[in-house]
Amino acid sequence: MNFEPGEEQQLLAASVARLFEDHAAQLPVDPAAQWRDYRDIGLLGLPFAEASGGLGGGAEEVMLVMEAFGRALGRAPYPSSVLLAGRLLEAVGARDLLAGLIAGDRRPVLCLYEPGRRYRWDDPATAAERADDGWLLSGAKCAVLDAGPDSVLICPATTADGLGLFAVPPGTAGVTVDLLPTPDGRRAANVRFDAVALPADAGIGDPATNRTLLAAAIDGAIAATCAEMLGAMEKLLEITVDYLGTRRQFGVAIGSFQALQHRAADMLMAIEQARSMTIHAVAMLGAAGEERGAAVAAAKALVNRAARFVGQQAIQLHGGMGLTSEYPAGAYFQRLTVLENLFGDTDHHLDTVERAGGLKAA
Amino acid sequence: MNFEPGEEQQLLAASVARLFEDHAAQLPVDPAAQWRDYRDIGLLGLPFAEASGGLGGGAEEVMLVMEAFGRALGRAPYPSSVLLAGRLLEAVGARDLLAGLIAGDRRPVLCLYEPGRRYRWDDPATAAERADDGWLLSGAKCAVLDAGPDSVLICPATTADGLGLFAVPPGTAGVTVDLLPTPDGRRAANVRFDAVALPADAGIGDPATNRTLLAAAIDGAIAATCAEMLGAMEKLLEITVDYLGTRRQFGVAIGSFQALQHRAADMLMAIEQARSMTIHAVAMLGAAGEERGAAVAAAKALVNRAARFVGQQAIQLHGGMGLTSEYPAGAYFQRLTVLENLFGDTDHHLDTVERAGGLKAA
Amino acid sequence: MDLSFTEDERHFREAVRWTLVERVPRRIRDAVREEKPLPREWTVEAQRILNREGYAVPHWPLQWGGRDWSAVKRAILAEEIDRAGVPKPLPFNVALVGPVIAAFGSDEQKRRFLPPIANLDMWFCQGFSEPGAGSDLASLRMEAVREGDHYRVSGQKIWTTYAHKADWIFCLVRTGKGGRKHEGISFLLIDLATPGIEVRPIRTIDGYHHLNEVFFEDVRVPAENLVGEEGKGWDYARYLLGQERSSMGNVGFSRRRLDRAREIAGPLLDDPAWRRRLTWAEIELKALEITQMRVVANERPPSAGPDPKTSILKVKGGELLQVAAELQLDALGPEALTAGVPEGAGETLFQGLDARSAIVSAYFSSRKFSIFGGANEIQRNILAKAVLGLGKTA
Amino acid sequence: MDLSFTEDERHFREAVRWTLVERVPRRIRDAVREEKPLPREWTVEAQRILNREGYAVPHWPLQWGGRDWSAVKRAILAEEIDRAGVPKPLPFNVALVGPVIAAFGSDEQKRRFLPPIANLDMWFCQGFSEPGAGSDLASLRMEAVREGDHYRVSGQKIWTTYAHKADWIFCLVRTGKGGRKHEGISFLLIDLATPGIEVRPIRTIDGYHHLNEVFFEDVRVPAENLVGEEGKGWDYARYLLGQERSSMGNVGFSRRRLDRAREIAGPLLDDPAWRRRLTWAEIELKALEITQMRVVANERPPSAGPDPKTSILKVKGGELLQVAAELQLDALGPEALTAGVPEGAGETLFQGLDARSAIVSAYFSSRKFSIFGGANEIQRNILAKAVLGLGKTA
Repeated sequence: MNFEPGEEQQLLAASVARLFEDHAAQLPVDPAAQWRDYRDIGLLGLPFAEASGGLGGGAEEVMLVMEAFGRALGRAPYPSSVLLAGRLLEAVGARDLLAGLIAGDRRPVLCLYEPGRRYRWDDPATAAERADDGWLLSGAKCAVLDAGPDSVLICPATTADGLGLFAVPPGTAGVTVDLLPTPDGRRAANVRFDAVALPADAGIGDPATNRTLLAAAIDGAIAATCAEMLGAMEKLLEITVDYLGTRRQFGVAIGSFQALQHRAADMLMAIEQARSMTIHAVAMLGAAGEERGAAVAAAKALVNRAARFVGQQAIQLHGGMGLTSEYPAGAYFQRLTVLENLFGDTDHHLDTVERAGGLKAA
Repeated sequence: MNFEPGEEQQLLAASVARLFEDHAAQLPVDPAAQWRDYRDIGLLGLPFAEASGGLGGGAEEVMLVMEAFGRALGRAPYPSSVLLAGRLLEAVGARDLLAGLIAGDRRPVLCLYEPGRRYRWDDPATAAERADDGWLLSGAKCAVLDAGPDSVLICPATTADGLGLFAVPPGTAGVTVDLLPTPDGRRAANVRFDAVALPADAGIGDPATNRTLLAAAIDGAIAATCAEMLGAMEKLLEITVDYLGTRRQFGVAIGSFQALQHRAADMLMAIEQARSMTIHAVAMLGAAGEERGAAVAAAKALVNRAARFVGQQAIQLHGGMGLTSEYPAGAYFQRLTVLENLFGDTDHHLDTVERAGGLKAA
Repeated sequence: MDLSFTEDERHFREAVRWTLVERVPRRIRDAVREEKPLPREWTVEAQRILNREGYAVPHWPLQWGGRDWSAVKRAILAEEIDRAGVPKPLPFNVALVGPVIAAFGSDEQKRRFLPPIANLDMWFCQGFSEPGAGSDLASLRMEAVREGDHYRVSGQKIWTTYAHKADWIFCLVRTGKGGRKHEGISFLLIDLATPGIEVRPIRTIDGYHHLNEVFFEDVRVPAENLVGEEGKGWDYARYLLGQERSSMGNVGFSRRRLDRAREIAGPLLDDPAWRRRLTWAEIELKALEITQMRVVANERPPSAGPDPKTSILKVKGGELLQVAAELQLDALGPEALTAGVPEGAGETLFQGLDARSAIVSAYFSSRKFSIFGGANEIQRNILAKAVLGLGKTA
Repeated sequence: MDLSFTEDERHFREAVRWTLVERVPRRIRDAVREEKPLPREWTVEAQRILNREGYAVPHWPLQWGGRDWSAVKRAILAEEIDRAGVPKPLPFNVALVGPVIAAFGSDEQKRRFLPPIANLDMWFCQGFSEPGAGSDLASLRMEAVREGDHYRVSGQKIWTTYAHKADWIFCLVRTGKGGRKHEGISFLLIDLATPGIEVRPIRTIDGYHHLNEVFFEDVRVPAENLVGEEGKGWDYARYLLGQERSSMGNVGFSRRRLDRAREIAGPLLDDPAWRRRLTWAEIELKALEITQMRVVANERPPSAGPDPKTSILKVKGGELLQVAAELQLDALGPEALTAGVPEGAGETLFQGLDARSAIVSAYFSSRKFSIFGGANEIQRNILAKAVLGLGKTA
């Protein structure tokens, strides 16, 4: 074991941190230009194998990038398009779509959830039937982060042969994308597919293996989300400690009150434990299905709990200031609230751990 | 609503408080003499109707007595013999046994639990069969608080007609009473009945109604236990606050540290909420079965949680001193731990509340 | 000792419940239940109905609309109002400035202000907090200099709820210098239409506009708007804080939120973990309901200042509202992701705001319950010092 | 960056695990797993076995029995020892006094003390705490007055674990007056067989005898038993606290308790609430295991004093042991009622002590984990100040 990033990893971390901070300071935001920056610095290809046209970065590199992304409250569709949809495309061998993504030309997003089914994704009511020499896709998906008019929608659907995956290009007839604001000021969509006619090659992957590959892609994205939350929590604690040292009441810095000091110490401990579990999730990404799933779910559960605690207490320690939209603490709290929900809330992940029979000891 | 005790109630509370404190100071303890004091002050007849030879005290009076009992860490078998077994005897119309109890001559205790079945009491493996003109009773009971060689054992047992209740006098052949220490330094027993021959009139009550009456008696005893825990918690907080004001570290009373002040405030809040729920349980004792059961279970759950928190934090705030057997805090912690377990732990009672569909709002 | 509600109290509760449903339009109650932002005129409409029924100011002197009801009955009333989704009588009016005027105002002030305050013909907001004087109220700096028949007022208030809807503001201002921080503070009523006042919105993370900063620059306030004596403002503020606590625990509000959590839970009601959290919340709420009754039944003269045990109601009541908001949020599942509050929502009632957005917004907004009105940390200080007697020597 | 254990580390773990089971008698491991009080000779027996295997003092200088193992490996070793139910090498010997003698003792002291300390031929206890100086260690008062070739020592120590089993005690004593509280403190080794020493038991709520008061009245201690320089005792104590933290988190101990909770749970494993608490504990433990590795991997010179982040290990590790004890207690159900510890238990191993009594006893005793060795409140002070930099100006 060795927790220190190597030299190249340090360089990567520093350069993405700089980029994300620059982007965060940009006003007005130019999403297209930012996405080109992502491409130019190599982020779009980072997690993919060299054979897939990527840079062959590992889960550790992704962790470093996502920590920086979380610290800077990044808004680009990087986790949704590259780390989730992209990794899935690579796994199922959808080379053209993947190449388009790495080149910055296509933006795939995965339509995972359906209304009223909470976090269940592996048995979709959305279905695809063979029709003529293509497919007819029907169903409703919800809560698709970063979906937009230009997105390639990757849609899991039940087929006669198993779990199908369908790539639906922007502007396909019969597709309704209902864009809504997320609680942290980004955009997510509910999507309806009304008997959408797709060509035969819209079906990607293999219904016999899609479920397994999709589960792996989701676990990878969950680990990345843990890293993003970690970065956001660490930055939020820094902001809070700074405030405690600056703000004065009853004639002293409020950071001199023991009750507030102990709260900050509890936040620190929660974050350190969250970092450890994130490390564990990342280290286990290569393990076999259920063991990997339990480790990742355990990590998300613990990081979720930490995020709720750290987010709420950061607001509390800021007093009224934490509630205002102008002050940054609130935006971190909102982001953490969204990420806590992403890919399953705390109870959902604990259920997963328990179904797997608990965590395996070393 | 009116939460102030009336004049008579205040007198009762004051006189039992005095008695219990006298008893607590007595060394060596003379249990027989103490029990006579209970009789002489009227405590043995307190909760029973005048028609049953009692004093007609209500649940409020019992609450006042048990608070005082809890404050003084009373050791007499009052809750087990009078408030649980006695109330059951009254309910099933076992007048002779009840008269003996009120007179101080007999000490009944209820054998409620069986090994390996946790808190389930209503479907005992212990069974009684008709034999000649009497009964044969067989089975094992555990965790009978205050059982001793002189106890009349009241034993629920499955019979052909339903739930039977059997009164087993001291010294009956085939009965083994295994006396063990409780975690708070009292005595409890595991009891074995090996084909114990009992006369026909050993069966008390009516198998058709015993279960209902037993449930009511247990609920009454649970409410009394809540009051006992409340008294113990309040006294323990007083002891702790006293210590915080006296003990000095780093040149000041440790009660001046904000983190410790806030802990004490949290203990206070937990206790005040526990008092409110105890009041609720007492007020609902007259309600119908399931509504009463849910209210009482809810009270015990909340009081249990408060007791664990208050007990543990009292020890924490005392530092090493709290861990010693000489200092009183530890004895309160031990007592609260035992009472928390008595009649069901927190999860058990929450299950009961949920099975009843939750708490009914006013 | 009578640990249950009396027959009379139960009847009173039923009558109140019936009246509220009968008299207050459903559209208002539904909007409150769904925690949507209410148009000003609906709030006013509701309070006028309550006032007509004698429900707006029952704790005031009889002469000014009060009712001779016990504290327990007043607590029942407050609980039922909240629970029914009826907007509670504006606290700034009926629980804060009204009682101060009734106790310390001149006869002229009483006649002029009390009836419109009760009827919400005149909407007051509270000008206590200042930048740099939040929980440490006594260090406030807004200045009022006496000049003949008026005061010249300059300074700033912050966190002023509904200043943008209000007609008047009651302020603590500094009229004297030197001495201890608590001295030289006065209690002044200021018409927000007076020149020199600017109200600036503070946008909050729940997406709405409740809070404001209020700036005063050489504002001329008639001296007759001073309540009581100059320099006694701190005492009046203490009196005010000792006022009506019947709904301090927000019992009815939490009940409403938990009921709604049950409604929207669907299959989650069978999820043991979520269900258990709901069960705990319902038990805590039942306990709080009784703690609230115990505190209000223990009536004290208002001059004794607030009963320190009201701090328990404040902390526990706020925590329950927060827990209830979390239960609702978690019930949304992934669909919370599309439940942000759209830009500009709240200006008109239903603009783009679906029920899920209101739930997310309520979760964010509920953090305020442990911050405003004396942060929980301050409440714990009070409990430790005033109830437990700790730390007095340190 | 290598976030997993290396092949080499995994093999090391397996080898250690195998060796422990193979070499340490089962009767000892079973008694530890059931948390029964161990006879002195069993503790000694176990440590001699460990010492033979090179497991007792791997962090010591090579010359005195240390091994050239990485901090990660040492942490693995500590975890496996605890997990296997092998009594850990006596911390007072191997983690506290040993390293201080190795660093600051004379050559003569090293030769005389280090080998028997490693082999537990000489059992040390720690004389730091005094009545009135618990967490506030620097206000200690036990006095050592130099008189020719010896010190005359008078005073009292308290909370002295295993003083009744020990041969020697290492003490902080006051050799100088005036100046700051930290000055004038010296580090002295005292043979408990010296006349004038009395050890009195402190009975604790878990029913056993672990703790003692130790009284010193005009005890003559040879001057050669002074470690290092007179007046530098505070520095040595700081060094000592910065020593081996590989098992600070008690990861293996918690693992053992949680494993046992699972064993005794029976049908409770299907109870969603109890099961969920166990799941949380197992997740927290996994996190702590890695946090522990992160802290130990971040090797610092002992002279830098303790890494303030070890406070996290202390707090979280203690809390987990407490949670695990609660899970076991709650698994007993009503049968906990008959599981008190009989009077006089513990003097001999199995006297009247069944496994359930040991569980109840462990619950009571576990409260110590948040009290001794720097109470959790002190640890949070350290984290706030030394890691977060809060409150330095106050």
